[in-house]
Amino acid sequence: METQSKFSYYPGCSVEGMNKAYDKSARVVCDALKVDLAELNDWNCCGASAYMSIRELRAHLISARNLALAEKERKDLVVVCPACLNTLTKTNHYMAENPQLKKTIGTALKAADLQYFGSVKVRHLLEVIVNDVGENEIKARIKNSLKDLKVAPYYGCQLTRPFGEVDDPEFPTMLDNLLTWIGAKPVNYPLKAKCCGGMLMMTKEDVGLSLTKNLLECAKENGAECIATICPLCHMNLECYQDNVNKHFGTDYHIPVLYFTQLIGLAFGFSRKSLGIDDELTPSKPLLEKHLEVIR
Amino acid sequence: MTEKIGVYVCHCGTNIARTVDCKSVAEYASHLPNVAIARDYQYTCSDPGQEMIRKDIRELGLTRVVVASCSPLMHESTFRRTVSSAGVNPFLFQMANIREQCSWITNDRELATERAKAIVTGAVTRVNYNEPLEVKKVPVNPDVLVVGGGITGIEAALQIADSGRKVWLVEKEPTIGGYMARFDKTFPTLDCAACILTPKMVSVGQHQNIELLSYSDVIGFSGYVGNFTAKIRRRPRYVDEEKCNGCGLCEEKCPLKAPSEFDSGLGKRKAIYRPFPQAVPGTPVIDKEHCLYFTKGACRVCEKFCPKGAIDFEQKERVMEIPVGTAIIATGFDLFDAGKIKEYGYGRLPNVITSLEFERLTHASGPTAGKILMKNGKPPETVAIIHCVGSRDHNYNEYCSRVCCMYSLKTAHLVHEKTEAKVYEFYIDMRAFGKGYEEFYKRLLEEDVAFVRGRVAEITDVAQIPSEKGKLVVVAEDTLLGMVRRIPVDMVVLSVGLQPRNDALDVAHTFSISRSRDGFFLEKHPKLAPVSTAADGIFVAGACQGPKDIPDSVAQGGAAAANVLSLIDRKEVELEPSIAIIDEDACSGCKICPSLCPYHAIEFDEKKQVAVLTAAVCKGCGVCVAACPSGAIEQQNFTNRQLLAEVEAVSA
Amino acid sequence: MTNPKIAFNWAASCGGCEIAVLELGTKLVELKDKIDIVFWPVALDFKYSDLEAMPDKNIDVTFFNGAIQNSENEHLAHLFREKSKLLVAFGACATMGGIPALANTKSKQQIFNSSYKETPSTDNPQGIFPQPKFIVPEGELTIPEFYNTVRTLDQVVDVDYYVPGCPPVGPQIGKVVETILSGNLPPKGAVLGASDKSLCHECKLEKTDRKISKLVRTYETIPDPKRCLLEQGIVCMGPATRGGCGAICLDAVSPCRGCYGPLPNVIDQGAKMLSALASLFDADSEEDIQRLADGVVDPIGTFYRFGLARSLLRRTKE
Amino acid sequence: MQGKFEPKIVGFLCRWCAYTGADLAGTSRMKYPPNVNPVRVNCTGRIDPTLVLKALQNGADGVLIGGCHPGDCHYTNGNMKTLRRFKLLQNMLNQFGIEKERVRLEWVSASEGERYARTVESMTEEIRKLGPLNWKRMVEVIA
Repeated sequence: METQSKFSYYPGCSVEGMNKAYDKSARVVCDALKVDLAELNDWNCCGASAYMSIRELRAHLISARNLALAEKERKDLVVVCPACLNTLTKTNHYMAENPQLKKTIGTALKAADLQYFGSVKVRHLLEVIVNDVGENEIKARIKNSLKDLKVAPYYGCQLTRPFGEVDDPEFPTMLDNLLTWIGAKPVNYPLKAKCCGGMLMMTKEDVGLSLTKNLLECAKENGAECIATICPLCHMNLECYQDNVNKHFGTDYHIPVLYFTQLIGLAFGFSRKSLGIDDELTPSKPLLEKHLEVIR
Repeated sequence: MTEKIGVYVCHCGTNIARTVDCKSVAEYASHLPNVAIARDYQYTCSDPGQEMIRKDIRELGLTRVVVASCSPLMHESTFRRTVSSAGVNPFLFQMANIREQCSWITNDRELATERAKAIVTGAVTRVNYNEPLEVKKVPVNPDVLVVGGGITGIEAALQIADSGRKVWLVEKEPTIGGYMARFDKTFPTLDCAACILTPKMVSVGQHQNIELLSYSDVIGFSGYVGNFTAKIRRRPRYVDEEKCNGCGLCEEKCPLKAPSEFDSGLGKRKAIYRPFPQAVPGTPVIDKEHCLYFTKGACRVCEKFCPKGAIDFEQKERVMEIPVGTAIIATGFDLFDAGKIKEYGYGRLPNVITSLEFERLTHASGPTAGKILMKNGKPPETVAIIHCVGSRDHNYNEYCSRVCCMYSLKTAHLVHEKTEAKVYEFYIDMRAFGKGYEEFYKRLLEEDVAFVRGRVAEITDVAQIPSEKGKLVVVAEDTLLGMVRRIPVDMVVLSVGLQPRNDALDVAHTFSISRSRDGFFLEKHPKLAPVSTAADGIFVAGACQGPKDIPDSVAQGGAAAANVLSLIDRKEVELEPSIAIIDEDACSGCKICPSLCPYHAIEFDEKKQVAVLTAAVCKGCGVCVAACPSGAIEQQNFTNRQLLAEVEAVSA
Repeated sequence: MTNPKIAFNWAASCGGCEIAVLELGTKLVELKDKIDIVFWPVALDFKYSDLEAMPDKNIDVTFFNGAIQNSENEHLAHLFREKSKLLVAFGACATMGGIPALANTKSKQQIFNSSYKETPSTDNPQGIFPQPKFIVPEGELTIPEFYNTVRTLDQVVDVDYYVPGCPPVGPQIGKVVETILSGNLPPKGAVLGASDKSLCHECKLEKTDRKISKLVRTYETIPDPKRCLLEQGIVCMGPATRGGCGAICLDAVSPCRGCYGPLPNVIDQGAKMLSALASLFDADSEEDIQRLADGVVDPIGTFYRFGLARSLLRRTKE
Repeated sequence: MQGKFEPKIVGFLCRWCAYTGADLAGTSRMKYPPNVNPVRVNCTGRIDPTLVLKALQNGADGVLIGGCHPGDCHYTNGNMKTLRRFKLLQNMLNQFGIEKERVRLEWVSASEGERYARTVESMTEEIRKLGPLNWKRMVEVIA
């Protein structure tokens, strides 16, 4: 089949380091779905949500450079990290609505022989897979239906906020649908768009932990066997900090946390290794083996 | 030209004089061609002011008059009367607005005076070309159309009918009564809605002067003040209103149950039904969507049992045309769709209900026979009532829905009265503006309802502490304590706001009236003409003009009735004088104008090969005048010469 | 008794109006005994000096065709006004500026540039433009000064009657001449040789559905010879143009260009046609309306093809 | 007016919406440049393009046409006919070299005094920047 859609892929710094698995699985799945993700040539830091609030203009410049690069390639920009999505989209919006800013950034970009007219759309991979690829294409590729795998669909706070363009800001359903397409069972997960603790883990750990705990608890109570994430930071908080949560609250959570791309990959029959599974701190192996057996 | 023009520059106290040098404007005007006298005066609209004009007309033989003062919308008619009482045709008077659009908009005296001079020049130049006009009069058809059978429409219809006039009352639903019929108690007096409403409904049903057309809607409305024609579609009930005696046997025997709209889907009704026992008319209606005969082709049980043979499956939709002289629009409101606010969980969390659903719960003849119960059939131990749902909110409706504060208090009171439950009210501001309202608020404070000042952020069923398990947690910032509170409750009542009906735009088009920015129908003047509209002979009343409680709606119903009656008793109305006139000799028969007239006032006379205009139908928009490439159409009082003269004067 | 003295003159125009006089045909022969022609550039040889030599009001009627685009045109306008009892603006150019007045969409400089520099056929390396005065050994040469703005005859001198048309059609010319010779003259300023109703009045095409859903230019379509061209999306100036020509263009299923000028009650022919045309647009959304409006590719050339000098705005802004 | 150029704007206002809106602006004492000479008509549908051209030719620096919002026309759709004429007129004026800022069509409802005030404000400023139109003088330069 012909390549469906061509995009510039913006991995972002977070998947370069400890979230390699996200990047890995994303590429594998997109390749299978004929979504052409050509890594954006010479991309740089998105400007990062934190920097925005300290040196706004510079943050915009940094992020605008990526947009300019993408525009040069005449493709829309696909990101996997909602924070990048947020920052890049913000710059996009601000430049469109504030001619003065656009001018300033324009002159800055010129210094690097770049220019940005504002034609690039910044999109999250989840939304691309759900809206552009769609149900049929995905179902057509299922090899192992994840039958009965009860998953808590976790969106985090940044995919739909503040713009709410792709899904309902308070109660998104996109990931829920995707999960049903690959045969999993999304459980009722009222906290699906609530805060995971974010950076607080570094600054005010106890608060961060309590927020993460809420998420884990809610998932467990609704019978989830694992949590599906779309955000590297959420992933880290939920996954790596489970032990700290248990220590801190005397709880005993062992809920595997998987990227939605990994779940799709499994359903498509890719090996755990190729999807970067089994590197996680809260092992998903037992659960998955149980399931994949069920399927065999 | 031998015209003698009198110019009067009004100070309007200091309203104009503060920023406009009226003396110099008058002095300037006195040098304009054909101006015989130019004076400035304190209050030209005062009796002595008007007398001054009459005196000048008599003594100086003025032939035309210009008054430079406020907006013509304010005093044009006043001064037209003044001059005509002194024998000058009212249309030889011209008004120059140097207040609303001149003196009030700037503090720059120099500029304002300049502008005033220009505006006056415009009026003076124009008045030279004004032509005397006779205002035509046509009789007013005394029959009245009332659209909407809620409390407002009922009030209006009864008032008019009692005065001996005929009323056509059109209601969309199978019964009149509107929202009020679905309420339990009414604030602040807590008398039961049914007890005060049903008698009125009955008298509507029985009134000899009221022709009640339920289950019908107005699909067309044409003509002009005093002489409208309403086109009304009567949807088939499949029950003959003449024959039916309302015994209710058909309802009893009907095998099929469907969710009851009247009970907001909380209860059930049959496929042939009356929305509620006291419905007016008492004739049931067959719901085609559910009726077994219509869906499966078999059953007709109702037909078998009906002692009067009133069931008629063959009934067809009918369209009737009714001539009326005036119309009152009282189409009411829609409730805000609480499902839009996802974080409140309406539709997802079973015990989050709307205030209207609560009304049905607490209503003696409602689905729970008046018991306030949760979905699991148990009475709640704690209830939260949330104000301003969809109102005063940038994302939904920015306006205040006016009634929610008070009905929320009533809700609180009823919960308090009927259950042991602890009640929390989450409000932004408490608005108790009406008679007896503040007192009612006090009373509730004493009934130890817990008032939390703050807009609710979310309602969740996710517990964070054991005590929240199995509860609905209401999260809100208590702006008085300055802290975020999580209050676990069993039931949440959303006090949803009021908004324009979903068909408001169509109604506006049908009656060619305008809407204000929030989508409610626009009144002629917010203070001085609250129930009139820009369209003569068409009035609005009740919540279709903006959120209103029952007292205000009833008051407006009465006000609209009074307006209509005074129109009827005038017996005849004056026709728009500034209509188009076609000069048949100049018309080349290019057939461009007939297709443009929004009122089909222009027809093409194939024999004479010219366009002909029906004066009474023309409303004077002037579209044809501007379009006529032969310059064969003129608009009275807005002739090309008049407008050109004015434009030349003000642009020079 | 002496025959009335008649003069024709030819200013800024193609001269077609004078040729049109020949359309009188045999009538011309009859006329020749009834009138003395004292000036007629296209047919007979006269010199301006003959004219200047005449006593004032010596000519009974002058049929002046052409607009005023240079000092010579203006000089002659004044000269003929002095020498004639009646001065008739003859044809579209004299009455409304005509085709020459389309020059008012350009400045004198732009026109010179294109005629003496930019046109591919021009070889003018030093970029020399015509000079009103030029010294040669033999002395000073002069040519008329070219004006920046074209004017109608009555914008320069007082005019008694107007005969519209590009050119006025033969039969009408005959009528005009007769009326004037008959001696019982219409009120000053009257338009002669034209109807007081629009072309639609004499056009035979059927008017059925007065709507315009798209506009086409004549070369883009083969119109139905029975139906009103407007309804077929072809801009026809007929509705805003005086009849009298017999709708000859429409007989050839070619749209009216408006050469007979505005109707009696109309100040600005183009504005009226614009208003009528746009009113018929069958569109209510901003975009659709814009699309239709853009269908009139050259508004000035469409609505003022013959009348720009007589229009309210008269010319474009530089 | 210390030599400062004060644009002269002719405002054709429909009686039901724009004119009433303009009155409201005054009644609510909103301040805006007094540069508009209002000419009241029943409906913008009455505005013959001839009037607009006349104003511009005769010395106005700009023309404002104020009507009801689409769908709100007191005469059902007079404003739509205005919009149709306006678009075509704009195209033509553009060809005449008259900047589009000088001739504007604005929807102003009876309740939008603020909108009217702001419209006049911005229009006045834009035209102030463009400078006087002075059409008559421009035309009279013959040679």
